[in-house]
Amino acid sequence: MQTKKIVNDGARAVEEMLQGVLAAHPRHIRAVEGSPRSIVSLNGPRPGKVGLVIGGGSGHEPTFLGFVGKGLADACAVGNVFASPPPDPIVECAKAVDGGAGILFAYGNYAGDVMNFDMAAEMLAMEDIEVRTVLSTDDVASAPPGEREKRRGVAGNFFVFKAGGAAADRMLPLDECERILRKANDQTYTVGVALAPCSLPQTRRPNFEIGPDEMEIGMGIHGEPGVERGPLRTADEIVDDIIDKIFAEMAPSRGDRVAVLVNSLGSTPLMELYIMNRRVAARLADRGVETHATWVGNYCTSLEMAGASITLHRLDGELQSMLDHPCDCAMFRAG
Amino acid sequence: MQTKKIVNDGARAVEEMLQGVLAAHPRHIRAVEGSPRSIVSLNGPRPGKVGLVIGGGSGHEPTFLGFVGKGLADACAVGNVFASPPPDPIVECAKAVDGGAGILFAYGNYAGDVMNFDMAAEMLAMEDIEVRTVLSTDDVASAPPGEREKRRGVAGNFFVFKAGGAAADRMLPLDECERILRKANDQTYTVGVALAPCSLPQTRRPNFEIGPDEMEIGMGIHGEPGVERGPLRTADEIVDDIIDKIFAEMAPSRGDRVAVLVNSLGSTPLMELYIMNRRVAARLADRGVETHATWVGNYCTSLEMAGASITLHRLDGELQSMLDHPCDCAMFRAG
Amino acid sequence: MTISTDRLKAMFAAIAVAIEADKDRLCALDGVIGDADHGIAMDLGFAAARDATAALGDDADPTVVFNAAAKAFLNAVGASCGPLYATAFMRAGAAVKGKAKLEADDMVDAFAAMAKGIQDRGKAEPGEKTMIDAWLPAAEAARQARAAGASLPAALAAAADAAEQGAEATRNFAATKGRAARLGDRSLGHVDPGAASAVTVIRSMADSLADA
Amino acid sequence: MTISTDRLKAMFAAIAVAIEADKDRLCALDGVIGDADHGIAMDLGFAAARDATAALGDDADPTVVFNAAAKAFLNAVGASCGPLYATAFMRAGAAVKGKAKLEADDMVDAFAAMAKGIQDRGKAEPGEKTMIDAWLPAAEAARQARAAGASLPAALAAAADAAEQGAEATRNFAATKGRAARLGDRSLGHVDPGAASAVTVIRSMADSLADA
Ligand SMILES: Nc1ncnc2c1ncn2[C@@H]1O[C@H](COP(=O)(O)OP(=O)(O)O)[C@@H](O)[C@H]1O
Ligand SMILES: Nc1ncnc2c1ncn2[C@@H]1O[C@H](COP(=O)(O)OP(=O)(O)O)[C@@H](O)[C@H]1O
Ligand SMILES: [Mg+2]
Ligand SMILES: [Mg+2]
Ligand SMILES: [Mg+2]
Ligand SMILES: [Mg+2]
Repeated sequence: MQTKKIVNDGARAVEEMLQGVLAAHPRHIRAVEGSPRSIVSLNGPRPGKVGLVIGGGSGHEPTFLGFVGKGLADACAVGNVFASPPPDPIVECAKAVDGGAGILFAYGNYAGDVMNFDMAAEMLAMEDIEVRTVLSTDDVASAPPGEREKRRGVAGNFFVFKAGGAAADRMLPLDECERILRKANDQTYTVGVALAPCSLPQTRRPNFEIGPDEMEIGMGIHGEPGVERGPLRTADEIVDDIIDKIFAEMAPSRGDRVAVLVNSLGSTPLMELYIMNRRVAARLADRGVETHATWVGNYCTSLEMAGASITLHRLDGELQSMLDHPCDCAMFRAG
Repeated sequence: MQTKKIVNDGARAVEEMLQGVLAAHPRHIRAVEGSPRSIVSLNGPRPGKVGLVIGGGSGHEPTFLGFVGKGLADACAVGNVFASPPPDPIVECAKAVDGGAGILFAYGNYAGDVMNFDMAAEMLAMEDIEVRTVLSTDDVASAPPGEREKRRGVAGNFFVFKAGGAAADRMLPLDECERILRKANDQTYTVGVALAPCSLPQTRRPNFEIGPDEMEIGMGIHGEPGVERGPLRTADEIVDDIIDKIFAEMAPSRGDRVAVLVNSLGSTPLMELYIMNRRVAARLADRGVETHATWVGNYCTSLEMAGASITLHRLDGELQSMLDHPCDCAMFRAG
Repeated sequence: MTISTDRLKAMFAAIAVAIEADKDRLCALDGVIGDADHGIAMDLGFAAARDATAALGDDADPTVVFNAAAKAFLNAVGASCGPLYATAFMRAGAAVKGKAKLEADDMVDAFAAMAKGIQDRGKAEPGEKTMIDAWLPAAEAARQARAAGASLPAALAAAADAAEQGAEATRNFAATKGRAARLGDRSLGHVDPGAASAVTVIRSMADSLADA
Repeated sequence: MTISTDRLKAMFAAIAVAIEADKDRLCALDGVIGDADHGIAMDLGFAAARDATAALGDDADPTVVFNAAAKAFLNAVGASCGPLYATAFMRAGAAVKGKAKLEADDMVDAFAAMAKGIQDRGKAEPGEKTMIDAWLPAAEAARQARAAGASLPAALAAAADAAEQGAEATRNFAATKGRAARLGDRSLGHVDPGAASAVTVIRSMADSLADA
């Protein structure tokens, strides 16, 4: 039996989605002519500005393409569902937003994305466009602390891209933009739990199996297995487990300042996210950590997967000012 | 077997959600002292301004409480899941935002809400606070055209509240605010489809039954049965059916201008909504109707119900200027 | 036998027990034609009414008991049944105002006032598939039985029987108004949840006062 | 027998058919330790490679065929397998540059270049539970068989057998790096989807060239 979806032809889901996105947001974004998978900000790119190019597989909306806009990403290369975009649309993105100050690639750390973006960077190098790459690696559960560079990028992309977009929008040079993106990534920690699978529009079959009383801690945003599977627990227990894992690594001190993202993987509703946030706030207060800002909702989803993730992003003055910098994107506004 | 949810005690879900909401949005909202179910805007209410009080059952987040903020609602009374708030928190909302220019109640047309808000209005009348009430009745499927006043209010609340909030923020008098709200409601048409049920946090059981290949057209945002049940169709067929129903009533002329809301009932992801929007845009273009603005996402949900609704809101100069008026709420920003 | 404040409190406690036991069935009934929460709302409401009345001192007269129940029910619930039952209890309290204890006729009056209160608040007519279809015949049955000389227990038992028939009859009503209007024939065959819960409420009132 | 452009096109068509038939199994394998899309990606990629190579004129030499396949596969897919197979085909094309038709040794060279290309692009080492665990032993088996005097069909059959063993062996690898690292023992017992699809690709290459 196939799962239920409102689609036409699963194989054309990404194309049709993009047409709907462009129809909805004509004041924010456009596709590069002849390259429909290259989505570009109408207002962001300009001469002398570093171009921030993000991208990745589809199915995580509003990540990635929803974060294209003034003050955030200049362009986004759009892949198939859960699949990195190929080099061509990445190259087209970079060319479209090149302001002569260099290009910054920022995306989640997945083998496929790395290979495709690297190929794109090689192609751009041949055209004398300088490209730097920063991988987001915020998924605490995906590799041990000593191997942070092997971790996946998940919902924490939000903070990483936000910092980079602000830096570029302030006309900082490529070196500075890269430094700030890396710093933002270093200060970003995410752990997620999954309760029920999503299904790809092409197959319409659940992309993993999970028992009726189970949850998986640390599951990736494509349904990649996490660290452990166990019985579904209460919201407070889940949050405690997540926060314990994050604190163990982040080791926040009294007086530290953080931004919080409580993110739905798809079908977990705001009610549950806010119930989680109540406990997040309590844990942070207990620890003497100040919460500068909180976002709650669907920011980095996995189609209709049930579950949620919590991201803590530690701020210093610089990162805070990047976070507070205004942005105006198709699917996100702040500042 | 119970459905999976990230909650602690289902009976305390609304309380805990509110604590999480207040923790997340301290710069936008507060609870009235001694009345935790009365959520008030920090920046909206002021002397001489009509106070816009909205409210309804929980489980529709970001509707209702997410629309409290400068330029939109001044306060929101929060009920139990799918249950109108009692009169007391409504009264407290009104008192907290009373600027001496009268109070406007705006909420969806449900028997329970009408009784509770009417009782609140009676109580406020005894304290010489003038209250006007506008019910949103945008759910085309819930009563025949001749009985529009019997229709339910669903996702179209968004446009109705938005217009009223803008009118009040512009310091228009009570009569004018009421007129504009009514006009906005008259020009708002919604039809939804449901694919899979939600479940209440207290029972954790699916709140209706639906076959594995079925969908229900016109289902209410609490799972109330709709007009017909049939096999799940393609996105284009579903949109066509919805748009046909709306056009049949709205009878838009060439050159009309509308705003569009493609809304998820909970677990239907952005990908599917944008695929729907592609067809909505095509149908509007075919009909010669101009799209002034489009919102796509989770605006009026039904916990984690699967399904979506489409709302068309016809604009004249006045309604357009209300829609474009800036607002800054806990869970929504525009303008 | 007259009904003291204690008996009234015990009556509210008995309703709360009966409704709690019935909660899942009421949610399921509401799931078919409504939003699946009626059992939850009634349970919350009567638990609150029980707690609020139980907390009253010995000097509370029946009107105070009914008013406390009304207020507690309303604030715990909202929804549709909140204003309806709250109004019912306030009217019952008003109907017996000034009395320290209730005689059989007082109780039948209070009962009739409850039905009237629900109708005044909700403005539903018989046949619209609401709790009115249980409450109105119940009140009428109690009045007639009492007029024919029945004891209070017998009158309340007659009321419960009438409520049961009234609720059962809602199966045959195709909702023609409001929420379920578009349901048309699809609403046929299903009992209205509010009418079903009214039977539980009235039956447990009758049982609780069976030796009164 | 030498391999003409037509034979190469037919080979790509044969791979596309085999992969399409295998699509669901590959998605299911990827569902266990990855993101459940491997069958979709491979199917898209080889369908695109088939279409792109089929569209080439008669004057296209083997290098042009391989390059067309590379480009089409890459642009249709992205993902992990896109760059890996695209690089494989580009390297195959480079290995036979300038030749109008391929002799047995050319084809074995091209095959070895594919494996090398995948390794260069992905930088995976044997035992890391990737398609490399099928491709490296396959290339080595073809080389050895050919060195021992086997025909091209026999060499490719040996490659397919080796790929099969290599893929099967990925069951025993607990992923220790990257994506599945934290899986630890939970990744044991499952075949890597990319290794599994490599078997299908190599087997259908061998079958398609069985009479070459
Ligand atoms: N206007 C009304 N008059 C009388 N009873 C009503 C009215 N509206 C609703 N009801 C009753 O309320 C019941 C539903 O109550 P409940 O589920 O608690 O509230 P809600 O409909 O707000 O979810 C219905 O089954 C019906 O019997
Ligand atoms: N660095 C790499 N080197 C070789 N093969 C790899 C590498 N990374 C991934 N793979 C292969 O790719 C397969 C997954 O491909 P696919 O599912 O199409 O892409 P994705 O992982 O992007 O969803 C894995 O099973 C593995 O065999
Ligand atoms: Mg993938
Ligand atoms: Mg309800
Ligand atoms: Mg109900
Ligand atoms: Mg995969």
